Amino acid sequence: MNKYWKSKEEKQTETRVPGSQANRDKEDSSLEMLFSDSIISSGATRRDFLKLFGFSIASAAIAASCEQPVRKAIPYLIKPEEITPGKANYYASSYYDGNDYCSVLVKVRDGRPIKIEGNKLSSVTGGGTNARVQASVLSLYDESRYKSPTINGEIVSWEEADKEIINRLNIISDSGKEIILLSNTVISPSTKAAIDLFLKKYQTAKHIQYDAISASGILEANKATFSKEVVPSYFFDNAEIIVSFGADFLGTWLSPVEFTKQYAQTRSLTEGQKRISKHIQFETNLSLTGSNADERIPIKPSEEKTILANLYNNIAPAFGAKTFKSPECNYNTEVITRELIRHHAKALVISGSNDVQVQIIVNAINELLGSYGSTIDLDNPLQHKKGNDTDMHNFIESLENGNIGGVIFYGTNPVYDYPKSEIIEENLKNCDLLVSVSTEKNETSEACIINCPDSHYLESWNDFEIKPGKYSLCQPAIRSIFNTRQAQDSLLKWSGEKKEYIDFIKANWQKNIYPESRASDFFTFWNNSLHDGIFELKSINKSVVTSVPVNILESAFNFFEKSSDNIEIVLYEKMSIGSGKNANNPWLQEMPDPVTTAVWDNYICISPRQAKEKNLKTGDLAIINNRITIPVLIQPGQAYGTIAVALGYGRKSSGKVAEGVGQNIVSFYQMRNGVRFAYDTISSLEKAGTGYQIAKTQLHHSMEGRAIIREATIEEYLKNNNAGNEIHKEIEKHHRSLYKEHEFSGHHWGMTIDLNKCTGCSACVVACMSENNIPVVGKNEVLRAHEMHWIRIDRYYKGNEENPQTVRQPVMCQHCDDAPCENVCPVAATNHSNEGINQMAYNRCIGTRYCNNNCPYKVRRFNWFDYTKADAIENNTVDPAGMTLDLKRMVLNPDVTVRAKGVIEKCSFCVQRIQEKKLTAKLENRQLNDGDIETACQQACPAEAIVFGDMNDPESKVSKHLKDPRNYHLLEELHTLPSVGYLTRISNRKKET
Amino acid sequence: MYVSPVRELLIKGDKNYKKVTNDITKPIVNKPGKLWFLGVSVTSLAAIIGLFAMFITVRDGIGMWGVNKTVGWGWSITNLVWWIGIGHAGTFISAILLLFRQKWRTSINRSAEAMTIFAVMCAGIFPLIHMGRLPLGYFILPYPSTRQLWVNFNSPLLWDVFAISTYFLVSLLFWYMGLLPDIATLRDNVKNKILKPVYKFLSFGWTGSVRHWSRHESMSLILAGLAAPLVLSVHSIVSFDFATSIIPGWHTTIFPPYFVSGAIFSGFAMVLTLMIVARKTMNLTEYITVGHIESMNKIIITTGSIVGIAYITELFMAWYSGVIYERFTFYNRALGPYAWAYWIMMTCNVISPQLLWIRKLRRSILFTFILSIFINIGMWFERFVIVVTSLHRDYLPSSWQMYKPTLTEIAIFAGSLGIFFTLFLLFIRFFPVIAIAEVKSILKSSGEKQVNITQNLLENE
Amino acid sequence: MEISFSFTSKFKIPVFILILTGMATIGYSIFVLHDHGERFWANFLLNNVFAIVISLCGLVFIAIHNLGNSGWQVAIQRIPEAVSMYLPFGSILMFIIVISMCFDANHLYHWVHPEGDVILEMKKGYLNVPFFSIRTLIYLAGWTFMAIWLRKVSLKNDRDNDIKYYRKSITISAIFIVFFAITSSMAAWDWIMSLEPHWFSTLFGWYVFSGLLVSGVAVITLITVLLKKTGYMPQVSKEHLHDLGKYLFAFSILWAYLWFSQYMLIWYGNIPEETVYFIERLKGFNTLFFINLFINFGFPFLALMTRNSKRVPIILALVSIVVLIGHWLDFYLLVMPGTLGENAQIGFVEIGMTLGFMGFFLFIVFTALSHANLIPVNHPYLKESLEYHTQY
Amino acid sequence: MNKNKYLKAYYDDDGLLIKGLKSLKKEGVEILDVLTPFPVHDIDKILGYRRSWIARVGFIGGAVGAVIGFGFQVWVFTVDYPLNIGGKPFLAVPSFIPVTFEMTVLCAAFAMVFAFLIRSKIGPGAEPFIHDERSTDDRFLILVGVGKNATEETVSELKNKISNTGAQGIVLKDDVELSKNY
Repeated sequence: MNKYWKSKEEKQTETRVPGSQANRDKEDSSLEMLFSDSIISSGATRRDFLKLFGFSIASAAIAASCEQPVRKAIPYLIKPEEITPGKANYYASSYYDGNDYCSVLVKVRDGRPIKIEGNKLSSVTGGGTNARVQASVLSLYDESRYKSPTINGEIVSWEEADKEIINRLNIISDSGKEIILLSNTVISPSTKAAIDLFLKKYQTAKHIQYDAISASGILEANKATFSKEVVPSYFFDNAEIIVSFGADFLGTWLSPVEFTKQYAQTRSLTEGQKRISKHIQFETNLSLTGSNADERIPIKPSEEKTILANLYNNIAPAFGAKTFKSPECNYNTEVITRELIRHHAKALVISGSNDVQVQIIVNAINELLGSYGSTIDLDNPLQHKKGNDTDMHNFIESLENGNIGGVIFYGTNPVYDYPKSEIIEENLKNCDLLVSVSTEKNETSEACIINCPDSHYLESWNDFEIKPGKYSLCQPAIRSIFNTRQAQDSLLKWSGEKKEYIDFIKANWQKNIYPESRASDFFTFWNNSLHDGIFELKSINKSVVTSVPVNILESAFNFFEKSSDNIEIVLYEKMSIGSGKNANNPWLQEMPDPVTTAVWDNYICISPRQAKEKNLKTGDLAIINNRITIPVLIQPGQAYGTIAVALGYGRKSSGKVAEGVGQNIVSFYQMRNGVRFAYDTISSLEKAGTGYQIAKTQLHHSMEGRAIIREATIEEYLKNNNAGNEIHKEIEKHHRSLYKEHEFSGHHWGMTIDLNKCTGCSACVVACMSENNIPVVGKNEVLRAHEMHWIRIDRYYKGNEENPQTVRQPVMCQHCDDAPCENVCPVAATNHSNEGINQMAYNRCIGTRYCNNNCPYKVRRFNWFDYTKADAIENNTVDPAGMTLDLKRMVLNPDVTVRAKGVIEKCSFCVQRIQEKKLTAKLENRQLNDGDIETACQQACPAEAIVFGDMNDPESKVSKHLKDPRNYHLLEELHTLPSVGYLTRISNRKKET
Repeated sequence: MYVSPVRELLIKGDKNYKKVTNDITKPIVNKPGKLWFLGVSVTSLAAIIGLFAMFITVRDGIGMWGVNKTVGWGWSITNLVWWIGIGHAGTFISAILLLFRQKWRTSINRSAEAMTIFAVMCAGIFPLIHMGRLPLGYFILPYPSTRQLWVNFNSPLLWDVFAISTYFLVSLLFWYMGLLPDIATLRDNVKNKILKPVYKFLSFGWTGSVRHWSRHESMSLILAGLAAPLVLSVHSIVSFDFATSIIPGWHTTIFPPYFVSGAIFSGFAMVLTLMIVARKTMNLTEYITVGHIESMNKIIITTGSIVGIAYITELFMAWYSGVIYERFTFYNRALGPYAWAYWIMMTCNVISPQLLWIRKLRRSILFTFILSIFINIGMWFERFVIVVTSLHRDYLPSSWQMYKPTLTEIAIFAGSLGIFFTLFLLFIRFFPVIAIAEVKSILKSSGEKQVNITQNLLENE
Repeated sequence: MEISFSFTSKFKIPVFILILTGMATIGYSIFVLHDHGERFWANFLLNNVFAIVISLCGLVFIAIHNLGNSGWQVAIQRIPEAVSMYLPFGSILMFIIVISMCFDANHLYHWVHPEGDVILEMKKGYLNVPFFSIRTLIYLAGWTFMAIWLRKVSLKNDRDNDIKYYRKSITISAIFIVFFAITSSMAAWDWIMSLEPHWFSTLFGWYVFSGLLVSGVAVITLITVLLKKTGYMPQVSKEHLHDLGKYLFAFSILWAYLWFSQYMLIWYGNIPEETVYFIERLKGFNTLFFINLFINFGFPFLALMTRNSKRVPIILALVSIVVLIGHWLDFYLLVMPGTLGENAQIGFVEIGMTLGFMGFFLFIVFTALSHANLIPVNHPYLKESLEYHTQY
Repeated sequence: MNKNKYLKAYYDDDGLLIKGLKSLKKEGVEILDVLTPFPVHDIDKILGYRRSWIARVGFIGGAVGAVIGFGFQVWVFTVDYPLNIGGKPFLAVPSFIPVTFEMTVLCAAFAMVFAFLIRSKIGPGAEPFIHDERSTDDRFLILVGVGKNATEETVSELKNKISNTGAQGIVLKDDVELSKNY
């Protein structure tokens, strides 16, 4: 029964010698004691949990036992080679949820996946992650997941479910009605093969790919212009000028982890670069990308095409191309034109629009500039986002026409996230077979007759090909916690295939992929690929494309929306919640939006001017089109004449966390010929109430003229490499102390954060929550400024509030060597380690909060309530997100103490990681190398903005960064001697006058 | 000793020693009135509500309060400092005025000391319950623990532990030692069968022997000498809680003397509030005369002006320092979201006491009573302003927050008032409000009818 | 009860010797030393402000006792009155500094030239020569006026026995104390703290004030003992000395308390903009720094702890002298690091000029003493004072 | 009359008491004790009591407190468990002053109070010998020793002397209980 999933599938090493009968009984009874109802009902503590692991009992047993009593538990006599209790194993895997792809390492501790890290071997994501990927491990332990197959809500066995499904499939197939397999874009070759088997088996079956966030416009445009229906790869790192029209490529657009990595390279100045890219963003709502742009122009979404058309017309003559008639636009594109032409092949113009005509113009511009083959690659396209809106539209039509006999929803949730959800829901009732194959509970699965719950990706085998030749594998890190089966196995079963999916993948790889490798034998090839998590072939050379056919281009110019005074609504994705698929993840809900800093909500973003005109203020409620009432948040930078509302909220059936949070806004998608446009004109926006509270973690948005985030333009920087940071030298000169500084003879840990690389994506915030067992406190507590994050992204606005400049700064404990907090703790619970770490002894803390008051950075966090159920007093837990359920507690990192009520906590520089690596180095009898230790935030950062290391080692990267003229310390004039340095932000804008 | 006829008499009316005893012990010997029972029921109800709110706080966590990530201390520490401040009048009167030979202190010192002790008790509640983990509060004591860890002697909060407990104990000693002769008087005057043995026990066997008196006097004097710097030290150390930090608005060197002055200011205001009521209800107007009230008002105006000058000094220095954070903090105090608190503080503490320059108002009991309540409020707001406005907007604007108290906090504050007044009501019921022996000792020199006798006696020598 | 002090040659000769020493040193420091008069100006400022402070304490002494309805001090009241008579002369000397500042003839205050210094530019609204001069004028004129007024009322009472003079002197005292409360701190900021114009401390004014109390009481005590020993003050008993001794003891503790408060808070915060003050003093002046602490706190604390030492004139006088030297050193530490900095030293010039100022000061005080009855005969509390004895 | 006896002389005014006491003392009468409802100054001088040494006890107490207070902190922070706290030196003297001061005052105060109670043989539950209930109210008592061998004559002579000083009443008492107290 016990299964150990390792990178190598060496089942023969899983030697288990059962103990004697007597022993077994003893063990059993101990276990039973641990898991007896009385203990569970009294809330097994983490200590009990660890005690359990003292028996070296496999996690799967425990996982299962949360739901049912253990029947057999067999102690190790000879433990499996790779498993050392108390030591984590890392398994390479891949994350793909139909929207985001990321190659990852899964940290498994005592049988439980507890943390996701980026896989540095991947050429696509390169070790970066984003918040959603970081948070995905928590979804594994989501108690609202389906726990077994059901028919009409009744629990059945897999055999029964399969029998029923196959039976009905055959009937429908025989009747000639269509069977639709509605999935997200499938990027797994083996899954595709499995689907093919399925389609082959059932003649009327059709596979439709549906992406909740669609890139249909790009697909169609590329098909029209270059006859390639693909989403190209982009190379921001090659771009010297980036002009983006509403594409939030650092946050949510296509492949943000990859793009952030590339983008950060163009912003790096630490390796002696003399140039950074120029980034111009036209957009409606202030996005993460827009807030990082050198120049940002707020526009109405309907203006986008006009501006692009003008831009094309300006550029075209320079390349001898034909111009077309277009309306005038309010924005003068000449400067951009000049810049684009100057950088030509090093330029990149992108648009997030789903309008094929817009994308055609974009393609034409890029083609003229010569970006194809340089910053855009059509030959190694991104494989996800292949869902074509028209297909989906046709599917709905067929559904309405009653042509469809059965639908299998594989990971899709159109009842929630498709604009015409009520039509779908209504017509689904006419189908004979409705199967949901979904990892999480959702609105569509609730509408289905049969539920065949999919395993979580951490419980599944899979393979992916995100770009041609860029393969990666997904392997289970834990046995299925519930009675779930991964979708591919289901498909294979229904197709009549006997093989298990893992064998199916292997066979597929052996046949199709192995031949391309140079490995000596398949076994080695497979093992290596599994170990690395990836197998990558060299990319096909990027080719230059032929020019866009004139007639196609002309047709793109044939329709322009008339500008009107009507307010336009934009539907945007939040960094955290996205399309809403992961909305039930408390970590994501609690992650402050990097732009608004709000949590646990969506709202109308409205420009200050517009709000004034409409007599609205933050916290008012407004009704849109007399249909939907949403709270208002005044958002500087929101284009005047527009409002923006985030998708992904208002979930109806998703589990406790997301239900009732925010409003579902998908009905505001504009449908044009079946294509979803994420904006529309609204007919009315009226105030409908007041007094709503939006929980924001930051209330004040101005730096008040303080040198908190230091900035300069690239011009200034090139003239003077401490531009914007002149004060640093001055302050250092005056650094004097009344007492001698303590010396750190061994290590002296330090960190630097490159503000030029940091985009504010908040992957670090979630990574830190995951690594350090940070409690989720819920909206009410955040409203009371009780949030617990150890690292936060400070965001300030400067300048014109209609279009402010945005600057960001991650702030965590600065580990000051002259720490004001340490001085004042009456019980010495916080003091300085001999390696320069400001450490907290939670056990010692009595919770006076004096340290927090005296911390000028306000990075200390107090456990206001018993958020973790670690308190000695019972029945006082405040846990709105169910984080103290036994199941969710599985995600806790056993290396980090769970803090009790009344205790101060804060960033520890991931001291557990430092200790671990020090120990490893010691065991390996070597010096600790620079870069061995990575803090959780650093590991998660796709931009590599965070560097951690030993300041006593002059060769370490952190030492070098600290010597960089751009380096400064936050509030350094206070002589707190922080161990965290910040590198000034250098923007590529013109110097302000 | 010769007393110039220019001086105002301290005890009015036709008095002799017996009458003094009777006047002062009357409330103890007689049955308490309805008013007293009404008072005790109201205050003890408040105390019970407060205790319940404290229980809730300890059980559920500090989250029951409005404090947050930015403003870590709210009403709790405001109340602590306020109560400690009030607790300064008693010892100031007994110790420093004793050293300065201000005879008028004899009529008010006993109750002021009692008030001190009760106020310090109330104050002591707050540092305890503001701890996140009260059950582990004993960590704050330097006892040899199994982890061999001591406390942090660098922490002002630890100094507080020593300062407040020392102050409480020494004040208690001082008060009780002074009370001994009066308890003996009660022992010999009370007829009640239950109370008499209690007083007998409490009187420590005091008989009034001259040897005892002699030692008692020199001990009291040195205790006063010790208590005087102790008074200064306690509020100085409380001020260190703030002044040692690096938060603008907290970190300023003037805090120690300014806090001491403010403490005496608020303490006298509370003494006045209590005494003006007590002298009327307990028929002690001849002992606590308008002259006494005027003397206290003079202390009020002195300390109030010192406090006012300190406010202005801070304000000016914030500007003069040229430090943007300092400047902002004071700008924010005066014009920010908590400006109302600042201006309440300014009005009550700086502006209103200036009216006392007018002799007529200084000697008006009604005005003094109203003013004393104003000052109590003003001094509470002073601490609120210091604690909250400094914290809520400090260095990084990203962390700026507002603070609003919750019902729990309000209940705890009300509870502390309840506890205080309950104890005080019990005190006036069971112990003499005025130091009997001390009043007797000045009766001849400063009493209305005895002046001539004293002169004769001395002149005959 | 008429006792009058005659400023005879017994007193005059030493006083003139002191004055001559001072003149000689001033001549030396101006004409022989080639330091653009820096040392002269620094010492001039130091000694004159110190003398003003002592003189001011005489006024404060009277005012506080008047307001406190105190009686015991009446027997010695003429001494603080005489001490306060230095104020007009000290004011004139102070204005020599102010006038020379107007002509940029001394370099005591760096803020006179704020150009290029961001922080000084920020403070320009306050720290500028005209405003500084006006403020100095207000302080000095106010103090001088009230000192003369108070003394006049007191002397009038000698001739005319009427309680109204006592009442009037209380009114003057009240006005003075209010004026003083504000101006004393400001004067300390202006004259001393602004020598290091970047540095600031809210406590500074009160710290200087506590030094004023100690050194003023020391001077009053010394003159009392001197006059008693020379037979001019038979009315002064041990009880009076005891009280003066208690003042000296208590004010020394008060000074130490304020010193500690200021030092500890800055030490604790360790913010460079504040610590720079003490770092400078611990760097070049570290011996003096600790001597200062001992001589002004440790010594008087230990010496005056017992009852007896406060009642023996010789011990009291000795302690007073030591404390006076101590507070001169304290002033030296306040003034010198900001003016002469590393060039500061206690040498011929310092001692000579100090002696000179001492002579000048004593000359004025003795002259003032000789112009009035040593006993304010009609003071309503005189009898209390004469019959004064304490139980403790 | 072999037992020790004493006389209780009553006065109702402290002026008379002092006058009487002075003349009795002048005449060499043995004065055992004086009871007064409030401290009457100069009695101790008239009776020739030395100044109390309680101040010295206080000083010693305070000195011990100071040494323990300061020494303990130094020992903890430099010898027993040095911790780097906020970069402050281990021997952070300014930080140690407040606790030292408080310890000084605390020890001095307690030392004095205990010394006072012990020396005066009073304390919680001490059994007082009450000569007259009004001696804590408005009566002043002089206890005059009569001596073992006093005859009735000497007693009445003594009584005369006392009543000449203005005493309001004189009572002769055996000193059985009194001897317990002195």
